Amino acid sequence: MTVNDLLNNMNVILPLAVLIAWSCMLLIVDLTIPKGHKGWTAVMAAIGLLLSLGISIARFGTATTGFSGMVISDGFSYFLNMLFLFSGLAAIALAYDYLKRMGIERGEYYVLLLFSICGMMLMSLANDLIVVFLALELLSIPLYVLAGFARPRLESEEASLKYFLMGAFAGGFVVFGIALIFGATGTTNLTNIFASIRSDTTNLPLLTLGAGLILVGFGFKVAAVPFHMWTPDVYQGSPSAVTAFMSVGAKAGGFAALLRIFVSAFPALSTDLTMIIWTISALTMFLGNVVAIAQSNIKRLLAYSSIAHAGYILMALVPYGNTAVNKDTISAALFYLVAYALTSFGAWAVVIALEKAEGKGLELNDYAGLARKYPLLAASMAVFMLSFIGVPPTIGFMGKFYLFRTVIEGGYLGLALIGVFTSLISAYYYLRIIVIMYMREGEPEARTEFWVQFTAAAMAILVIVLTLAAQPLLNLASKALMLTF
Amino acid sequence: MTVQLLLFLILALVAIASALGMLISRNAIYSALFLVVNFATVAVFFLLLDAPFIAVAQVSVYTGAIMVLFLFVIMLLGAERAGPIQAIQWQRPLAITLAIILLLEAGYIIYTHRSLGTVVDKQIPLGFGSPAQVGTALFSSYLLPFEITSVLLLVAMIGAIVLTKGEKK
Amino acid sequence: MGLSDALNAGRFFYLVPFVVFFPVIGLLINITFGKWFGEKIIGTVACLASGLAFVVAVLLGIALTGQPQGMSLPYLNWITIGSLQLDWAFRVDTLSVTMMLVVGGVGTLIHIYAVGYMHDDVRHNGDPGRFRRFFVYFNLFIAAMMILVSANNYMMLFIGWEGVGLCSYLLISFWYEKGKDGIGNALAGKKAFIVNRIGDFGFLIAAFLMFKYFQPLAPNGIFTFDFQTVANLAPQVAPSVIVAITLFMLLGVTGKSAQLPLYVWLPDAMAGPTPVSALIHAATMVTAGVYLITRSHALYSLVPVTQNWVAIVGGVTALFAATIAVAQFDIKKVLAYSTISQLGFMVAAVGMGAYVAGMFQLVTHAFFKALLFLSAGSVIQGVERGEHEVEHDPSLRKRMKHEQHFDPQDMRNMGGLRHKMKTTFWVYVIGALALGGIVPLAGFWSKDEILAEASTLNPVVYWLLLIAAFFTAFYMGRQVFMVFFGEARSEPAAHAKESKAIITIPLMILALLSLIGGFLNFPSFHTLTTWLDHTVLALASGEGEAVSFNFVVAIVSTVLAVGGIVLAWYLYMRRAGDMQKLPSNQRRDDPLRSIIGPVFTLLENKYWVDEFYGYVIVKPYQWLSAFLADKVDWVFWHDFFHDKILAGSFNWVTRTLSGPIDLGVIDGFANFLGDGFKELAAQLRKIQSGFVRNYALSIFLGVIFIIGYLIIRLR
Amino acid sequence: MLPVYYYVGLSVILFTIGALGVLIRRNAIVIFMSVELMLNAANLAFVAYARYWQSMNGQIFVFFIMTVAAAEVAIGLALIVTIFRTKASIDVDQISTLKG
Amino acid sequence: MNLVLHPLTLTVFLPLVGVLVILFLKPEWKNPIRWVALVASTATFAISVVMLTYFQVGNPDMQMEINVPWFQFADWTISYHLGVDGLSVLLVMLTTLLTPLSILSTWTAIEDRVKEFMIFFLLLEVGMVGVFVSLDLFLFYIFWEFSLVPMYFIIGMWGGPRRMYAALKFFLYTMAGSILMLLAILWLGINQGTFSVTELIDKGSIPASIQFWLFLAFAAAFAIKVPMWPLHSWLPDAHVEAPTAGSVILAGVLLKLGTYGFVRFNLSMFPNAAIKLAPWIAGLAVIGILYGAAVSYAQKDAKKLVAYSSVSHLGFVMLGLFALNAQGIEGGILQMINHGLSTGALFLLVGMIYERRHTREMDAFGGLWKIMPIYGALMLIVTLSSMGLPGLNGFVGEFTILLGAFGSSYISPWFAGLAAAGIILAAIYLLFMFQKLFLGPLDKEENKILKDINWREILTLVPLLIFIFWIGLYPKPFFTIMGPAVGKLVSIISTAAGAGIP
Repeated sequence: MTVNDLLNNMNVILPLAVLIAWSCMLLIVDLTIPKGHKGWTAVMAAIGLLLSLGISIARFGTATTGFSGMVISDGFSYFLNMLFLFSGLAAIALAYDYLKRMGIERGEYYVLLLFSICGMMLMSLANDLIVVFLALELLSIPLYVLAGFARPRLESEEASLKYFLMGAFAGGFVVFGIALIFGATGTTNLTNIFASIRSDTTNLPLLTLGAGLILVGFGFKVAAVPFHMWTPDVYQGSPSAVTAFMSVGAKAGGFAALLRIFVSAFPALSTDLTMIIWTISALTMFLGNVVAIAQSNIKRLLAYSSIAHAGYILMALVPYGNTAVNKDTISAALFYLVAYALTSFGAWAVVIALEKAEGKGLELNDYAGLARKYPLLAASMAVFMLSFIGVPPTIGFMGKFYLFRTVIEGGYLGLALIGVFTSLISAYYYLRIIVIMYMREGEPEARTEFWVQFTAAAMAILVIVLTLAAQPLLNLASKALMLTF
Repeated sequence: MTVQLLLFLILALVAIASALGMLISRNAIYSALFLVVNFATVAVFFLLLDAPFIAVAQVSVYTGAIMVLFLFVIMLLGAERAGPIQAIQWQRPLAITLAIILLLEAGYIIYTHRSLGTVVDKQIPLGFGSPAQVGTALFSSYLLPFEITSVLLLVAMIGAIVLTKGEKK
Repeated sequence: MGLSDALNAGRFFYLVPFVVFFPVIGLLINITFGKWFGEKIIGTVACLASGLAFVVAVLLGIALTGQPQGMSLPYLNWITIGSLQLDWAFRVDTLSVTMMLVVGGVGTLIHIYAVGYMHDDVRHNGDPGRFRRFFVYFNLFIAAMMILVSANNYMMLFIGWEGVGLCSYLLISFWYEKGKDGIGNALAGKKAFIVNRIGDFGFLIAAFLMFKYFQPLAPNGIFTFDFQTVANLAPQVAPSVIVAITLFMLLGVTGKSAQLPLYVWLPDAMAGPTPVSALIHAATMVTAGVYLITRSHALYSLVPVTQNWVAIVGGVTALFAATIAVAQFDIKKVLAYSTISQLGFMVAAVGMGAYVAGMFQLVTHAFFKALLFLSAGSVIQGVERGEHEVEHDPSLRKRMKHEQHFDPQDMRNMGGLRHKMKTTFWVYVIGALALGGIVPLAGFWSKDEILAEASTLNPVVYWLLLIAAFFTAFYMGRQVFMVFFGEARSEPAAHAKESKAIITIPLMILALLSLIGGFLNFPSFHTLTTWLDHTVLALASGEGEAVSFNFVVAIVSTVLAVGGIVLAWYLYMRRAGDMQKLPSNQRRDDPLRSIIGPVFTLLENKYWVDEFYGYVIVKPYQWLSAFLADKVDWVFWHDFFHDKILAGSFNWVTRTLSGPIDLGVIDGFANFLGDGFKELAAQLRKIQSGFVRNYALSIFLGVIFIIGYLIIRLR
Repeated sequence: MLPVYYYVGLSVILFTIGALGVLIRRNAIVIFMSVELMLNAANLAFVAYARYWQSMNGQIFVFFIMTVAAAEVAIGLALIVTIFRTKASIDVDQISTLKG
Repeated sequence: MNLVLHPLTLTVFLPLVGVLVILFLKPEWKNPIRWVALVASTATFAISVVMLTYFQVGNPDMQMEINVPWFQFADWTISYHLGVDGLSVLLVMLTTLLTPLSILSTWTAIEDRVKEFMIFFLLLEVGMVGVFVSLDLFLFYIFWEFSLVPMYFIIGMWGGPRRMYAALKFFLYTMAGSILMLLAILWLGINQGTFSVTELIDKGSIPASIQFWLFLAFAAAFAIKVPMWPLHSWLPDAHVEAPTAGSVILAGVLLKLGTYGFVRFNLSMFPNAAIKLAPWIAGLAVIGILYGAAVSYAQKDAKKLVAYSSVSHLGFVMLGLFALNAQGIEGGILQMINHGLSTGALFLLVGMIYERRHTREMDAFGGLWKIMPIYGALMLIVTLSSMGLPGLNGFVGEFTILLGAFGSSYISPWFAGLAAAGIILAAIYLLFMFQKLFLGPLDKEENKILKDINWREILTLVPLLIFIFWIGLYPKPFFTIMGPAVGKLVSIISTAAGAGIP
């Protein structure tokens, strides 16, 4: 590999390369920033993200492979890159004040955040199971640390440990699954796997089992039932700013892998796998939404909500083997991810605004009377809740609309019915939050820190505006195609 | 053939026994030591399977570095035995049952699909699995993963520091 | 062009909307400006409104003499939907104008009377402000009644039909805070409205049937409900349909004209001020049913089955009500049952096809029954004035029986009034004789014509009516004797005062009409017959109308009438006098009670029909609606089914699986989706034990299931 | 060479024992070691298949798995040490304050 | 007429201007906020009147259509597609009329969080009008669901003691129905390739067997909204707890969204299924009529009584619509208007007394007419209108409905016959209410000091009364407006019937 080759290959992953370089640099620069001024690290990190985001946007629409087919940068990966980078920005905005308030402000926070984003971006670029695996670890390891960032708070440490142990456990299944796939096809490259299935030299049962185990691993990452159980504990225990990032970034990363692997390598296995995904999706939607009803802690509630939403996105994956609709499968899932990301960040912003030190201010009852005292905050939260339910004119509705369309088009009306039914159940607990904010009296206390408020307001506006002017985002999602063969 | 089989069976027995030993030992140190035995056995398998570099790496990285680290931490914490509280008694029998089910499932699959695994021995290319080949692969087609690994280790380092660095109050 | 030309050319027909407009204008004036008017102006406006309507009616009548076939006058399109076209259209013909004349004429007289009557009444009842409201209602009634009689189609007629019902409701409950328990009047009004609604239900069904079966035959396929079209098309429609239509219409008639089985509202309707009873519940509104059947003669004549039913209903009602009237003590209740009975006569007549006889009775009855009611009003006010005087004279007051509230309408509290209220007495006697059917008063001729028809057409009805006629004479005699003769039976009666001229003059006019009204259709002249022939006989089969005066019938009925009066005299002059001599504990309030005892009680209690309806219809419905509302809708449907089962369909599952658990975490609000799902949620969240090994187990389970599933799939 | 399923069978057995370790042991370190055993089992399968397909890919993969495992161990042990400082225990059953 | 200054666009979105202005007002400036809301909604009414002048009577098709692509959804085009025809224009007018009146009625009744209230109220108007004029299924669905939200807040924030429960129930019930409709809409989009209502109707290419299921899915949404028996359970809760203005709009307009949906979608797009299911729907409608009437009679709370009466009245509407002939459908549509006017007025009236006495238990009243003569008179007129007295609006609607149902070739005349009995029952419960409130002696001390209604309150009622009389005496203009469109609908149905379904 000549230098020229190397440069060309680096060019393929330019946004990622830039971000990795920036992160390493930030690690060093951070040493020079005195304690108490770590805001500058945040700013720097944001600049890095923006830089990478700029490149991604500029590159959107191109499609090439690189590093001997290890990575593939296409519409799909750029779209997800943008989403990850955007999540990173939002996460920084949320963390900026939060870390100070909680007394855990350290420069490494931003560095780790950036590395985790690198992992996510790598995930979206991956075209080889090796890269997938590495990306998974690169994504996860910083998150394990971030989850425990509020140490020595026991909850934070517990969250971290649970996340770590479960992550490692699930990682074991992924690895074994990859082993089986390798055993079945003799390759770990997705393109080659696809080709080998075609050429009939494959041990299909083995491959299917391998795919099943991969599903377990990434099901864990996206928090699908029954691999979801870490989610509420980890979401609750982690610092809220981390949780916000985790609930969007990690999930999106998991879906990036699932979509990439299943759509580009395993369409032939869909007859066997569809039913499994169907069931997981249905269980996830149901369980997530039902158990959320019983929650009184807002973070746990949002955790279950995030589980439920994983179920919705999984719905899009169900008809992935149907060539007539798998284009929509990706677009719908991506669109929903965006919708979910916007809404979720907004909701977490409100949570963060109300959170007090030592984990106070997280009970639902602490939200009573919010509408009277902080009308804008409450209004934003109401918008997010409605978006989570899927009430127009919020982007959550658009996302569901697109999803259900894909599912019905794929011929899974039953699943769509479960989807709408569970979103009805979900209305119950989302509305409860609105009820508490608007219809109960109380004396809530919220921080009026700029970036948190800004995030909440901006997300609320985006949630509505991107519905009414949905065309650009829809276009983007529909152009987020995978380079297929 | 039979020699190979015999060797395999003996090694397999050792591997399984040591794994079970790790599972059953009350004392965490014993567990760690059983695991060392297990890893070493597996390294032998690697050698048998024409993967000398991996076998060496297994012994040095796993058996050597990682397991020592484990033992070190166990000693450091002095937490070789868990307390007597058993909160979820039902978990153990259920887990064992499930594990047996999993094994049965796996056994069934392997048994029914065994023909797919018996390909006639082909001539192994020269130097298969040698450090040279591994090195070449790592720096050509596997360049990116290799580099990512470095980042990963960096992150792990930072992480470990962040997690353990003392708080200045 | 002179007036007579205009009349002959039928130009005056175009005035017909004004029979409606004048009263409407009157009521609008009184609503809008009445606040600033005194009673005199309000009264004048109202009387003028009614009077002008009458003038228009007269003009129309005169015009009809020139063009007796009349005309229909479409005024405004009301509803047009596809094949349905309903117009505000007026009908000028001899029948409608007859009704207009009655309504306008009697109406105006009663208006005038009411100005005097209500002046005292509002003061007696303690709310002078309601004077205006009364006349607004009254004008509204005239308007509605005019709509009813001048309509050219069934649906416009129905507007008037329900409109008069509304006015009836409003006027019955005029003193809505009075009556039994303070709510009696309001309840009476409600009863009237609802019972009428039952009748209206019949009317509506008849209209629907008409539309369904007549519309396809209608010219251009557009059905207008107008009388002429219906009459023309009727022969082409299956007789069974006509039977259904006419029977449902009969249900409407029994409601409005207080026939069996829906007559129950009319006696209660006496709760309204007396002019109301006179105008609405005697002279005009209640005869609407008779008018309706006459209007629909083309239908009824086609189906003898229905005709028979109508006649039987009329005949039985006539007798039934007459018997009840015998045992009533309230001066107005007697007249009310008498009205029902007389309406029975009319219905029987039109049922037999004797439309002219029915209409004749309608007209004369309007005169004398209005007279009777108004006179009764005069009596009541006279007694009230007496009461007032007694109240203000301490010496007299002591002699008042104070055990119970004094009822100025109870005939047992009257007696000897002929000296106190001379004019009233004389006009009352004229009215009573007319009603009793004594030659040569109006009632005699009309009733005789009906009886004569019945004798040839329907013997059963004839006998029913004949016996009813006897009772009629008897109870009128009883009333006159109880009220005007003998000794005053209470202090107020002893101090009763005659009414003012504004009250007595209308009475005298009506008395005059009652005297001479019979000449409208005097045998061998048959003025009314000829007059109505233009409208009615032109289509009717013609049988019966030609029956001439029957001397035998006339003599029999006269003998019975006189007999009734004599019997009344015997009982209430002779026996009553004897009774006064008995010790008070043996004294009966009515001589007849001592003779027929239990039967009298039965009659006094009106055969307990109200109670019967109460137990069979009202109570069950109240129970049903309470049951539906409380048990079915709320407890079962709302709380149980919707809130528990439907929303929480998993309730049962979780309960059976885990037994009921108490969930302390969730507060009590919005428990509806809850219970079920919340319990499920609570169960499921228990899985989330916090033990990381459990979580691993869950993942492991997932793996095993996936592999298991794939094994099955891949086999 | 023996048929590859011999090795895969062994790998599965080891993997299951590893998984079982996670499920039934309460000592966080032992659980973590069990995870390592699972990874090791996967490695065995990889190498066996690499031999079977005569492809270096499998061996390279094992190399990466080992590296990752090392990274994980660094984080994992650091975490365990940290939590031990706070809680003075590494019994995972006692680390269960977050639940529901 | 361009996109923005198009009369329909203006009618739908003008209240948003009010919302924007109110957003910039301080919450303490209660009166200015009220005035802005009132002006905005009145202006909307004015605009809708202007819109009406553009409306060509006699044209059966969509008018003032505006059809601009909004966005592409994969291969679907979602359009900003608005239009009115005879079926919807009157309902738009009803909405724009009732909104300012409701706002006027809250002048003194709502003192808490006036700003939020007015914002939600104006947003509600946007949603409701939007539902009536949108001709794109997607757009329709957006407005449909959106109209839920402000109402949810209005009930939940300004309602009675159990308001949260009622609000939640209202939301969840209506949403439960509409999610099925969403699936049906998606199905249509997938299999018919368009969301344009007009196009779908004109094509008429939905197979009869599928129509059945689509019909049911749409009907689920609409039937809950109407609400048809037995899905009415949310209604009494919502009405009893909602503030007066909320009830007025809820009964006056929101319920009409359901019946309108039946006309616009179920009858027009799935005529075959409509014919097949007509007897079933009519049966439920009749049960609703009788059941609602019976249950009303047993109520002790005046508002609850009126709420249940809606079940009965809407039963008439449904019966009319599923008579599937001109009389029935026109009657049904007119009855929607009538119910909006009469029941809206009834809720206003009950609200007025509630504002004075803070109770609606009918036993707490009696003899009010004596001290509140104007109030009593107005109540009487409205009551009579509600029970269908000829000469007032209710009768015209009910009569034409029953006539249509009786003459319908799709449903048995027995339905109409039984429904006609509902007219008797209506008189019973309405007169009962009137009697309990106004008649009888004025024997409660706390009632003796009540003041008659003031000019503002009269002003809120007068427009309704004008229409009550107008429709009662001269309904022709209303029928003329809807006539051609209904004619077209009827011909669609009869074509479907003629095409022969088994």
